[in-house]
Amino acid sequence: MTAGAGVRPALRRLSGAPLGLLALIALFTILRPTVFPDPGNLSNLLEHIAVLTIVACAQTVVMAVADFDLSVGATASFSGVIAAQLLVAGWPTVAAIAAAMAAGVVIGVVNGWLVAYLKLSAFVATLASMTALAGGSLLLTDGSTIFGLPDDFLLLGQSRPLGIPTVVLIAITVGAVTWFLLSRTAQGRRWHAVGGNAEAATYAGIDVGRTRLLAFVVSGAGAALAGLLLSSRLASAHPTAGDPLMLTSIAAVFIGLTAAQAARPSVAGTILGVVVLGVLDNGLNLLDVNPYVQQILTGLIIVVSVGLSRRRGERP
Amino acid sequence: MTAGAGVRPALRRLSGAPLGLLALIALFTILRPTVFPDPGNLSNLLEHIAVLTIVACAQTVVMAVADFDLSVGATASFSGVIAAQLLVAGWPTVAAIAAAMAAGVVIGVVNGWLVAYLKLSAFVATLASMTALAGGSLLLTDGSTIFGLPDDFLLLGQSRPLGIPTVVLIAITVGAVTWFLLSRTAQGRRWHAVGGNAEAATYAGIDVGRTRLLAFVVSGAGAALAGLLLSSRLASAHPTAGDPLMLTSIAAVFIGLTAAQAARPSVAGTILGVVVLGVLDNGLNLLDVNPYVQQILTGLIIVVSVGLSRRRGERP
Amino acid sequence: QPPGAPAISVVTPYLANAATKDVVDKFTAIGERRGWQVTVTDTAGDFSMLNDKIQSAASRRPSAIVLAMGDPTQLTLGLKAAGDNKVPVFAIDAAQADGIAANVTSDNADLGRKSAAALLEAIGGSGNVAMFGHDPHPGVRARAAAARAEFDKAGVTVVTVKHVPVPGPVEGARKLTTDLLAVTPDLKGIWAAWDEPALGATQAIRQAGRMGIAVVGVDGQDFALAEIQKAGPFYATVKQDWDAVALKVADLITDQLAGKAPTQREYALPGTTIARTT
Amino acid sequence: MKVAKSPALRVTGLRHAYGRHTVLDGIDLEIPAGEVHALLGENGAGKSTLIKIVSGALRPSAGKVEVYGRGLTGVPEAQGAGVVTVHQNLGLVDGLNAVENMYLGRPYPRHGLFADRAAAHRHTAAALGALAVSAPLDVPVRLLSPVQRTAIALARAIEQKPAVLILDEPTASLTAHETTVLFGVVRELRERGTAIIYVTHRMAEVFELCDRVIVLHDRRVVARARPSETDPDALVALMTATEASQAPPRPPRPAGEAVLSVDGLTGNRVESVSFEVTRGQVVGVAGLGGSGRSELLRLIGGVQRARAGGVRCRGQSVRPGSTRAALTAGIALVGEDRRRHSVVASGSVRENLSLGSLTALSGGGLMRRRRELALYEEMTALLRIRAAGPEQPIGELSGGNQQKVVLGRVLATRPHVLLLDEPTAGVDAAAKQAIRSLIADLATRGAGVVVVSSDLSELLSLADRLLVLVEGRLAADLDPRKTDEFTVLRRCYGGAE
Ligand SMILES: Nc1ncnc2c1ncn2[C@@H]1O[C@H](COP(=O)(O)OP(=O)(O)OP(=O)(O)O)[C@@H](O)[C@H]1O
Ligand SMILES: Nc1ncnc2c1ncn2[C@@H]1O[C@H](COP(=O)(O)OP(=O)(O)OP(=O)(O)O)[C@@H](O)[C@H]1O
Ligand SMILES: [Mg+2]
Ligand SMILES: [Mg+2]
Repeated sequence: MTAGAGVRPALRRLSGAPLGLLALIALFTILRPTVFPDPGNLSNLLEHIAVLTIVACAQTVVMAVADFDLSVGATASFSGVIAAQLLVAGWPTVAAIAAAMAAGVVIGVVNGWLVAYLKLSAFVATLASMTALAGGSLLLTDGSTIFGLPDDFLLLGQSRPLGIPTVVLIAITVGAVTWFLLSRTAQGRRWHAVGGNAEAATYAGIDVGRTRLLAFVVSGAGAALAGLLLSSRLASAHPTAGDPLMLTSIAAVFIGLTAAQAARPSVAGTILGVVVLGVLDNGLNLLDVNPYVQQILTGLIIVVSVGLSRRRGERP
Repeated sequence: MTAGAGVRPALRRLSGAPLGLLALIALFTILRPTVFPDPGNLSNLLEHIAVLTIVACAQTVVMAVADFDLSVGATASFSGVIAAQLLVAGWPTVAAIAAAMAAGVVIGVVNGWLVAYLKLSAFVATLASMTALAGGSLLLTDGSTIFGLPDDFLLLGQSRPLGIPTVVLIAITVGAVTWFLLSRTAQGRRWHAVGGNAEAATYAGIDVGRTRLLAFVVSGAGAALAGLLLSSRLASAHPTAGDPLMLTSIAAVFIGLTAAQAARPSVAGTILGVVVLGVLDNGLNLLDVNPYVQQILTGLIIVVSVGLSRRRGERP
Repeated sequence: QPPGAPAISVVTPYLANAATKDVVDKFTAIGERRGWQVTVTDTAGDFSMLNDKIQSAASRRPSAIVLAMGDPTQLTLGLKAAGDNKVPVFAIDAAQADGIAANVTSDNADLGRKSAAALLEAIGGSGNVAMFGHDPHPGVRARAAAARAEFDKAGVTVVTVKHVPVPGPVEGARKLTTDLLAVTPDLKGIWAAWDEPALGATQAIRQAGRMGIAVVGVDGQDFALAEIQKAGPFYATVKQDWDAVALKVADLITDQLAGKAPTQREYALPGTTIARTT
Repeated sequence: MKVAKSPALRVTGLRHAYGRHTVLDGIDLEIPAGEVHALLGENGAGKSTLIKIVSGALRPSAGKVEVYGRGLTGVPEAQGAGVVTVHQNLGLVDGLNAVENMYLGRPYPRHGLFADRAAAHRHTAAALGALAVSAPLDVPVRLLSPVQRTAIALARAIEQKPAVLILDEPTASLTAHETTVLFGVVRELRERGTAIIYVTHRMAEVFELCDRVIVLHDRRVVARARPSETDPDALVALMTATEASQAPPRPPRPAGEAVLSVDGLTGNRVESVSFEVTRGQVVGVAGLGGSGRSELLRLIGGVQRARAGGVRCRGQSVRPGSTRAALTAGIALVGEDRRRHSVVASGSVRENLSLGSLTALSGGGLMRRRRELALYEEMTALLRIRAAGPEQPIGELSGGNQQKVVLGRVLATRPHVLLLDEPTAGVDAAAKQAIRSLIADLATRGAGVVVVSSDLSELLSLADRLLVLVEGRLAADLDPRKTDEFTVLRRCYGGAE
């Protein structure tokens, strides 16, 4: 047996993965030949998926250690609210951003501590922090939207140096860094090892608790960054602005996992998942179907496109 | 070496479990000594958790096979809408109920087929069906509330033979049946075996695909029943009425798992989880704190009460 | 529609809400009768996506964008894109803001005042009341503020203000009410910011047998009218005149197409109280 | 050059209890550098527990562990002191590939600032090559065979240049070939001054490889001896505290009608294999690692769908690709990897025993507790399973006892054809004997048995007929009474008659 025997199935697996996505793109290109493949539309599409990409990459890290983080959406909302309140209170932009990021890190530490050391299941721990944070955001804003944010803060989410939106650049950077962390560093291998078999990781001398905690810190920080971009993009902070990110970020990771038939979460798979969701949304919008029918189609197409990407084979 | 060595730790594990719940009850009894322990309030509490109990029990079955079902909330909404529309269209009550239950079963079969045979991850499959069903409910109702349901249908959710609400009786029955199914029947063993180690189950001659599919059928049927009770209770069907059941039903199972430090989901643990959530909600409502602070407290208390229930020990 | 027909994009985050759906449908019907090509997009509560949708719509340069019930303070990015593309944005039941040519709304303050007045009438002008609101929704927030001022003015005690969960407002309000009744034996009325929580409250009151407690809602939905007819706890609702709102927006767009800009930034249309007595 | 024999590892006054169940008490050990000490004991004697403590993975209830005089507390400290362990379950992460497992918890080699992945790849291939095993390096190790997985775990341990090396049943799933290579490596390490603890249930290995024998029984060390001062029977007697009884050689059985007919069976590796098993016959299958022995059993047992060919049981053709159909027809299979193929870790001993015969143990779909407990009693007695009770989680049993539970599960289905893949891997001498007589017993009662085992002497003594697989094809059909280990091995390598 040679190395070739292993390479070929891996290649086959990868080549199957974007099949569903390609089918989707082909479909929309045929149905809306002028609008969908237009560079302007594609650039819009990238901008629309940027924030989700960041959260989904952070979620990928947590899911690599076989946990998940339900609090990412609430953390994003919270970080946006914190930054906006500090900005409105007159803090310099950099300080407000730093404070919001610090809040994300603290939330990550708390989540990680609950899961890794208090041994609560990730679902319970992050559901609890999600609930508490949602309450916190509402309390801080009294349920209303904070607006009137300074212009330099708005640059973060709204500027387009060289025509490319800053959010897209940030998302690409986050994706690259997360990919590098997960697949090129010792820490990444520790995350995968703990996610694959925590007992074996312990035997190999890996500090499982710390490894797990660190993953939650990454997701807290990623969610906080996403929240900042979101409130900068919206030029306002709303106490529930980030909430939809929770389900979609987990969905993106799972779509990537399923479509790539991979055994473990990967940034590439996750980005595939984000793009599938983004293309689907964008394409169906362009088709102008009834919004309720659009929901039905979204469900059906997710199944078909993810199913298409699979060959007969093992379950991830 | 006697049987005692195995039984005692099991007993110890169980006795630790409701500690957090007892603390919660003690707290509210001290803070609201006249209102909280009042039989009227306790009966209200039971009625409030009845619908969630049904969905959470169904969810327990799916989680016993190590999957989960995100579509329970949307299925409940959908079943309520179906029944209401048929009733308004003049179908006899029994026929409308049967049709709604059949819809739940069909949804379960589709979910189960996607997961067990098309090998989509449960998250992707049930997220897709959740989305499609939500669109379906909205389309059927045109986004509005259906009302004017016949009186005999309302009996289901509103009658109180011998002073005990029918919904509570149904919830108790569903709990008992699910407990019986999971812990006393051959099918229950199959579910647990597939959830514990699907490959070993295959070697032992268990049809893993069918076992997994059946679990989804149970959850589809449970969700449909919950939707019927909900729309009967509310004398109306709203296209999103059941949606909150998704997250809370999974939360209840996880809280049960974590608190009981069990290796696998159990109906007893799930009901513990439902009661914890119910008591928390009821108690905090009675205290009349600021609604946002109430959310913060909910998050904190979930952590503390579940954490309290744990002794030093293994992670579930 | 003939090619070259004016294209109108309707965007909303709340199409699952019956009132929103109602007014959007009414507007669509009027628009199509006037030969427009109307498309509707919903984001199910997601404002980030709502911005994206407005941007996408703007890039297609329709004759006008209609924003139905979205908080414009969260939509600066989308509104800016519309402005950049010189697409006028008309709002239904949103708020005045930069980038919005005109906002046509039911007068939320009026709705709040009228519903509060109806509740005061039902409880005979004195006693304890509870309020059910949902602050993240600006219209609801404005109603609640106006109603609160009305109660304060009348010297009625607001014993508690509850936050109704969305989704699931009927069941949520029902539970809240049941628990509320247990701690407030002397409650006389419940003010709900829209009809669904009012329905939940009504059912809880009926089940508890405390039929003396009055409930009012806002929106004038069909089920609310049906409840009011039963002469139970559901005493009144304030119907928003969605026909008038939809017509007004359509007229503003017709003017716009003819090159006439709106004269006002906001058109607030009064509501109509529908009570047991009316 | 022999290094001076200073005690590399010292264990004093060690005690360990799981809950109230004390498994080790007052253990004192001293392993000098450059010696191999065999650690013997029956299933559940506490060998793996002792090893987990020495490697830092488990904290003892009392006592201490020192390496060259330094006290140890956790895995990182133990590793820092040069204690390297190959655990009984290998400690691999299934989803990672061979290279990643090789460097689990250790940094990759560096090339300047960056990790040198190519070098890591090369090292891994070389380290596996040194153990005479090749494996694809970039697929998840869960797709590899037990031989390959064992080799990865061993290679990882050896790479770390251990001062103290602990091997917990390393040869349980190795064939003769890899075992020989491994022994060479172990001897080399010994020469270089490594202190080695070697756990095994194969008596021959003790006499071939080890300098000393330590026997655990009833929580204590009951004997320390040089192999030259003792013999296998004496050791077995010490381990079990009973007299060893030699199994009488089996009389040849007359051929009856065929219970199992395999016709042109083809899978991924296996190619058109045909043979018949008659009533009362024990057929052994020999082959090198990767020759397709396990796949053959998987195809017959319905775990894997055949690409061609079919299986008949007692004349009835069996629906392919379904374990349920196979089991209904009377074909039962015990997989080779206990943790993966057999044990439902979240279940109790009782539930694991019942799993194969749920229908028989239930009435109207309802589990009959009485029948289940009767099965538990029957099987614990028959297989001498050491469990605290029917409700004990199976994960708490020692490896060997878990294997016995799985055997019990299969026996409970009263199969006509029993397919056993490495049934005695990790099973102690007494139980091995019990399993062998059980197989003989089943055959006598009319069942057909197909056994895959890497222990050739066992196969020769057990089987009525010996099939040899070479690269998925049936290469020889031998009579065990007229052949010897050398001949079989030669045929395994593809040698002609
Ligand atoms: N986690 C655990 N909890 C409770 N008891 C345990 C646990 N692990 C092992 N035991 C018990 O401790 C005893 C010793 O187990 P151990 O695994 O050390 O045996 P062993 O000598 O390695 O046996 P084998 O040869 O079968 O591998 C057994 O009786 C086993 O049931
Ligand atoms: N799912 C799989 N994907 C790829 N290769 C596989 C798979 N399963 C088995 N193989 C390969 O097929 C070959 C035959 O495997 P099999 O397990 O039947 O061998 P075996 O004779 O039992 O050897 P061993 O002693 O290693 O168990 C091995 O080289 C193995 O690596
Ligand atoms: Mg062992
Ligand atoms: Mg094998």
